[in-house]
Amino acid sequence: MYQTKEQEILPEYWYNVVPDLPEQLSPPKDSSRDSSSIELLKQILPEKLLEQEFSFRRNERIPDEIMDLYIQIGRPTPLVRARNLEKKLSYSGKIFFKYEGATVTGSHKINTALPQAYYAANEGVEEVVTETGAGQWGTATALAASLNSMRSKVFMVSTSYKQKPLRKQIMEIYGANVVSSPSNETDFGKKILKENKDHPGSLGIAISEAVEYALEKGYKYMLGSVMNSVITHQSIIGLETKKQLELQGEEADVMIGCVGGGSNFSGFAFPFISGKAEMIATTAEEVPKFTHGKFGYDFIDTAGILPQLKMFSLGADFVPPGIYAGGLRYHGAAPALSMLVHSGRIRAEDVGENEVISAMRLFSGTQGIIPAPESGHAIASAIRYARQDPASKKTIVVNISGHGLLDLSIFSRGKQ
Amino acid sequence: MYQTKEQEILPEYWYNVVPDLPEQLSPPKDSSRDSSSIELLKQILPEKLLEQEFSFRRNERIPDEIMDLYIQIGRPTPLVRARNLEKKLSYSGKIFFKYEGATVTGSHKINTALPQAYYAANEGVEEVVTETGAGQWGTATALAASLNSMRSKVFMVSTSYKQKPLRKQIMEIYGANVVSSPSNETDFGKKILKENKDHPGSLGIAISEAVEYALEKGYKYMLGSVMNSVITHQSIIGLETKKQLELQGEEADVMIGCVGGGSNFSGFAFPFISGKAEMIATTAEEVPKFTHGKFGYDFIDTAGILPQLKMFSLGADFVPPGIYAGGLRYHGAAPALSMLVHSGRIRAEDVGENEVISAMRLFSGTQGIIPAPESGHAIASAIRYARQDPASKKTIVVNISGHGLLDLSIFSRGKQ
Amino acid sequence: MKPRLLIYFTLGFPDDQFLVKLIRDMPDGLVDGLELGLPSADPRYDGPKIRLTHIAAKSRELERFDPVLRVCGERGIRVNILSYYSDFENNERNILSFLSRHSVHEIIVPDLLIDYADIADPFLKKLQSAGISYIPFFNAATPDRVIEKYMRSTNSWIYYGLQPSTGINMPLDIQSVVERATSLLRGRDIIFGFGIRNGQDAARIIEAGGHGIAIATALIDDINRHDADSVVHKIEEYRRAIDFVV
Amino acid sequence: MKPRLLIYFTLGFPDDQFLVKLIRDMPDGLVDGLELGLPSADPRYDGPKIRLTHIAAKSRELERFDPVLRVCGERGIRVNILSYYSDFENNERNILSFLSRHSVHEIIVPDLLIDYADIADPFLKKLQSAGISYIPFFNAATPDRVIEKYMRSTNSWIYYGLQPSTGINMPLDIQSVVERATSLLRGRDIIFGFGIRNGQDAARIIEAGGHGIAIATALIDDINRHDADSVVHKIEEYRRAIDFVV
Ligand SMILES: Cc1ncc(COP(=O)(O)O)c(C=O)c1O
Ligand SMILES: Cc1ncc(COP(=O)(O)O)c(C=O)c1O
Repeated sequence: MYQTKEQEILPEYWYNVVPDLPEQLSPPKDSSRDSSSIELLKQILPEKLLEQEFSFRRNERIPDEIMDLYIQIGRPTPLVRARNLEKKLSYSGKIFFKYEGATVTGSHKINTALPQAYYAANEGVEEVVTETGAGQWGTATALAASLNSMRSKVFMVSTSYKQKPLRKQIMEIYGANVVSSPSNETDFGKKILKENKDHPGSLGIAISEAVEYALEKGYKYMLGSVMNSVITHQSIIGLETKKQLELQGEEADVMIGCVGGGSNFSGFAFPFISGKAEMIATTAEEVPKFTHGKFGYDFIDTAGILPQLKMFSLGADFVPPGIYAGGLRYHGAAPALSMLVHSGRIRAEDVGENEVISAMRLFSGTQGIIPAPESGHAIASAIRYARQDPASKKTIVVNISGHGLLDLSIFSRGKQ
Repeated sequence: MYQTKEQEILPEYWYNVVPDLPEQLSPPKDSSRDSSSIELLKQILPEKLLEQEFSFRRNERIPDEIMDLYIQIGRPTPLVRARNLEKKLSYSGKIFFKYEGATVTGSHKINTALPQAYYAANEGVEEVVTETGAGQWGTATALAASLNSMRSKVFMVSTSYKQKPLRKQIMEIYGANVVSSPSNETDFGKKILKENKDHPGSLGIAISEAVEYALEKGYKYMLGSVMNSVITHQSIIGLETKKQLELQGEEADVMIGCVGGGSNFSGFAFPFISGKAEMIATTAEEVPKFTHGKFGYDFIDTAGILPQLKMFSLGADFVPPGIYAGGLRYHGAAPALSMLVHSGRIRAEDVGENEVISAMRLFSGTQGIIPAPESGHAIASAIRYARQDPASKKTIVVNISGHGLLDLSIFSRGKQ
Repeated sequence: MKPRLLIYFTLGFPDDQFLVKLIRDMPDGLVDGLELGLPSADPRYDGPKIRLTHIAAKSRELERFDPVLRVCGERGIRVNILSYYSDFENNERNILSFLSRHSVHEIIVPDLLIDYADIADPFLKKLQSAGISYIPFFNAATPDRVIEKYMRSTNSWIYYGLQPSTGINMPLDIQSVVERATSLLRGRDIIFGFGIRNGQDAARIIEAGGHGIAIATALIDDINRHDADSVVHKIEEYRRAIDFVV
Repeated sequence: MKPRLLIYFTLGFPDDQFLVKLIRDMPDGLVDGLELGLPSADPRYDGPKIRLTHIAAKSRELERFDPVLRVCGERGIRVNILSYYSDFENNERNILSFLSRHSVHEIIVPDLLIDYADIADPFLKKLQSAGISYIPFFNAATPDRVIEKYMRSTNSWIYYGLQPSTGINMPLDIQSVVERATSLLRGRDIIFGFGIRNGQDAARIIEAGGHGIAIATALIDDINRHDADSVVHKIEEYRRAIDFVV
């Protein structure tokens, strides 16, 4: 990263998969009969973002200012041949990992936080608002706001707020105002607290609060996944990976990533969609949206303020078990990704906590990196794949969406 | 980092400054009259390391196996132009930072841990032993041992052991056996515990215990700083930096780093020593070895098992205040660095806690990186330098020895 | 070629008499064609304003709309019919006979390629054998391979939606959308619709290479008020805007 | 040229009679020279064995050593004197007259360039005006610019230490150390000392281009036991080892 040769690896354009999908994406759907929740997006999202969201240009030029910021935050991120892991697994093929944990905020989330904040700042907005579950999105938002000289407000799911003081602290270092959700700062939050003052919160609730707050105050809302423009921004992961493989004379046979809202997986895999690589989208066994969810229209947020999207979903009111990988708890998955899983182009796989933790241990002990528990799911799938046929010569490329230095407690769960 | 172009940046040789010093380095000195504590090194250090320590070849070839490991752990590390910080400071020159926090263990310590562990493993050693204060060295040792299929044992200064459970956890993930020092596993530790069962420990004590333990069991000891061979290994920082600046057509006017034992600063700055760049070695106001220490022979460890070195020292029995930057609490500084400070080639500067914390906040808010508190000292010096003459066109290059994600508590200290 | 101007009305809204009168009194040559929507129970890709017209239209008995179609015929105005496939499915025979009764040979089915892609091929065959031309409805979200496929199975002009749904106004770079559409659909006439807000937008579409525009939501309020003069006045404005370009 | 063999003794150890006898009875041509150390209060760069000889030698009255120097003169054995600067400093006049009394023209001062670099220049001037040649003592830690400087201020042969202090045996790549020294000190004779353990080491030094070796610690135990035969026997072994190379 940050090398002189960064220009060789950084793409000039983001890639939007929509023109290359097998079928047409269903548009977002209004939730009510006589008002447009789609038009409501105009109030809470930066104009430029919406323009990107709905024009579906295959190649979306990355503005110079954002390119500079990308370099500042650590792009291009490394693509590493996991030689030690290969050896440990006696795998005859190659395993590469793309390491998004190398960004300064520690995950891929900054890839979209930067353009979103930049567009908002360009429109003269003074404050951006968002929600966070695991904390990664809130962290990215906070830094992106700070880099664009705006304030930021983060509604943090109550359980995380309690369990992850370090996350809160980082956001505050970046200047964010962090509140526990459900909160008393929105009507929706108040309503929920009234019913249960110890409500543990959920991502759906936090999104609803953030949207309400942004609407109320005339601020802009930042969305961390699911939307197509977010996935377009994240394509920088896959575009870099493509170039990095190319420069090494390599080709991906299998691409693996984890899925929360679908942004890191899609950003990583979509630039390869027209090729032949096998693709595996890994979800948490506890949030099996692809294997047990329904493919159809469902709400983005619990309160139903935002439009519905056609996607795999476990239901907008799905209350996930308190799993360690907060970023994978979201009920749905981005429409384009959902379509490609539905069509069979991408294979879905669930992995459980024990398998994930031992995969993470194996990875840390051989490659040194402490992966985010979310990314641990992708690693588990990769290890599963390599073990199924150690004699295979296939090149596996796995996306490690973030580091887990602030989520170390998970390892204690996996102790025998 | 890890790019195809890594070969362009990674040096083939480490650089040993000794042949280029203005005067001859004083050799280590035996502590007792009729036994050789220098020869004792042969029992606890790998032969190859000692050979490097005392042959002082200007260029020391990096073995291929270590080069591969260097790439695996994230070398070359990025050299980043801190454009956002420059803007914030209205500084007319350029500020670059070399970011050692980008290694998988989060600091420069892995640069020497890898060769030390590799040499030990080549001699058939099954376990390596060391001490750790801040935790960074223990972390690097633990991973280096794991990557070379050895066990590791870490004596962790008692206060850190209590205050930094995350550090302990990471070392354990890498397979280390971590004990609080003073411990009951060595005679020296027992003796100290007998006098004060709540002794907070110190780096000098922990070194003594680790050395005693290694001697007792016939294991090898890993030394994290101070020794010349360690500084030679760390030269990879400066050699990369040199190449990275060159590739960008830049030249360093000022080089700044923080000093604990002196390894990160020396590794960073020494490859530039024959040039004209101004050099600033920053120490903690609370451990002002250069400004208030004595330049002369003193012990490496508190128990006096190891030889004496001619260096700036506050005394081997110096008990530092419980400052936040554990890595800067060591009483001495590497002989070659001490000589160059003594000769005036390198300027020493002390900075205090408040200045460091506000420098870290400024840096995090503009560049996104949470630096290690140790590195925060270098950043404070750099900011001080830039503020003294904002119209200057000088290129400041500062070494950020590690990230501070596991030391976030320090920010609470700086809260108004 | 002269830029074309298409106007959309939902049949049955605000009532049949008003539509008949409006069309009968329309100045000669003002519009190049009418797009008449069959009221739908689930107009999923329409914005709130047009959604309202579907609700207001209530009845879906097609005979009721004969007078409107007849006046179009009398005045020689070219007509195409818009029907959601979800409605067509259950009413196939009636719709086909309605079309043939009024010699309408063109149909737009906005949800076909999105929600019914898997049965689109037999459906198109059926239209073909009924002598009806399928007007592809594409928008910025239509994948290249879908466009290529349906370009091959029809030689109609194209209806191109600028927005994800009618009537809403998302920020839009008209120039780039139109240029992309015309380059993908080279050789076909493309009429752009969905969310054209004013004469300026309209002109920009033609300038960028579009062959025509379709106006709908912009007229709904006036129609709802039964204000025929105002409707005609607005249509004239669009006419002037696009004619001026050439 | 024949490789040279230098032997080091600390004056006064184990006692003057033994040294006199040892030197007197030494076979002709066995050694090319002797390096005689003045007992030091702080032999800081010596290992434990030689440190012991300094302690044992106790007295620092130079007259006591006249008989040893005399027998060297009688046998025509070339001699140089080793003195720590820390001792020289306080005893300058006596040492200089001791040297002149025995026509010794060469001196080695191991700590000069390390701990007294700043006063080295006037000291060298003083030696020069006393007609004494300064033998630079370098080792692997001596910086290039120090070597260059003292190469310019003397044309003596060079004493090169292989180890950080005498007598200790650190792991060492003899070949690379000797090659580096000979290439840096091109044109000068270099005698290597400090930690030569056996004939094999000695031979390797000569093979790598060294001009001679100096032996000290290897003999101390035998000297301490007053075992002259054994000392001579060991010296002969080194002689054979280095002569065999050529
Ligand atoms: C590290 C990490 N990985 C993955 C995810 C899942 O999100 P997405 O599927 O949108 O990439 C998150 C979300 O918080 C995350 O923080
Ligand atoms: C991050 C970091 N920086 C700096 C230091 C100081 O050590 P040194 O001066 O040897 O680089 C340490 C020591 O633990 C450290 O962990």
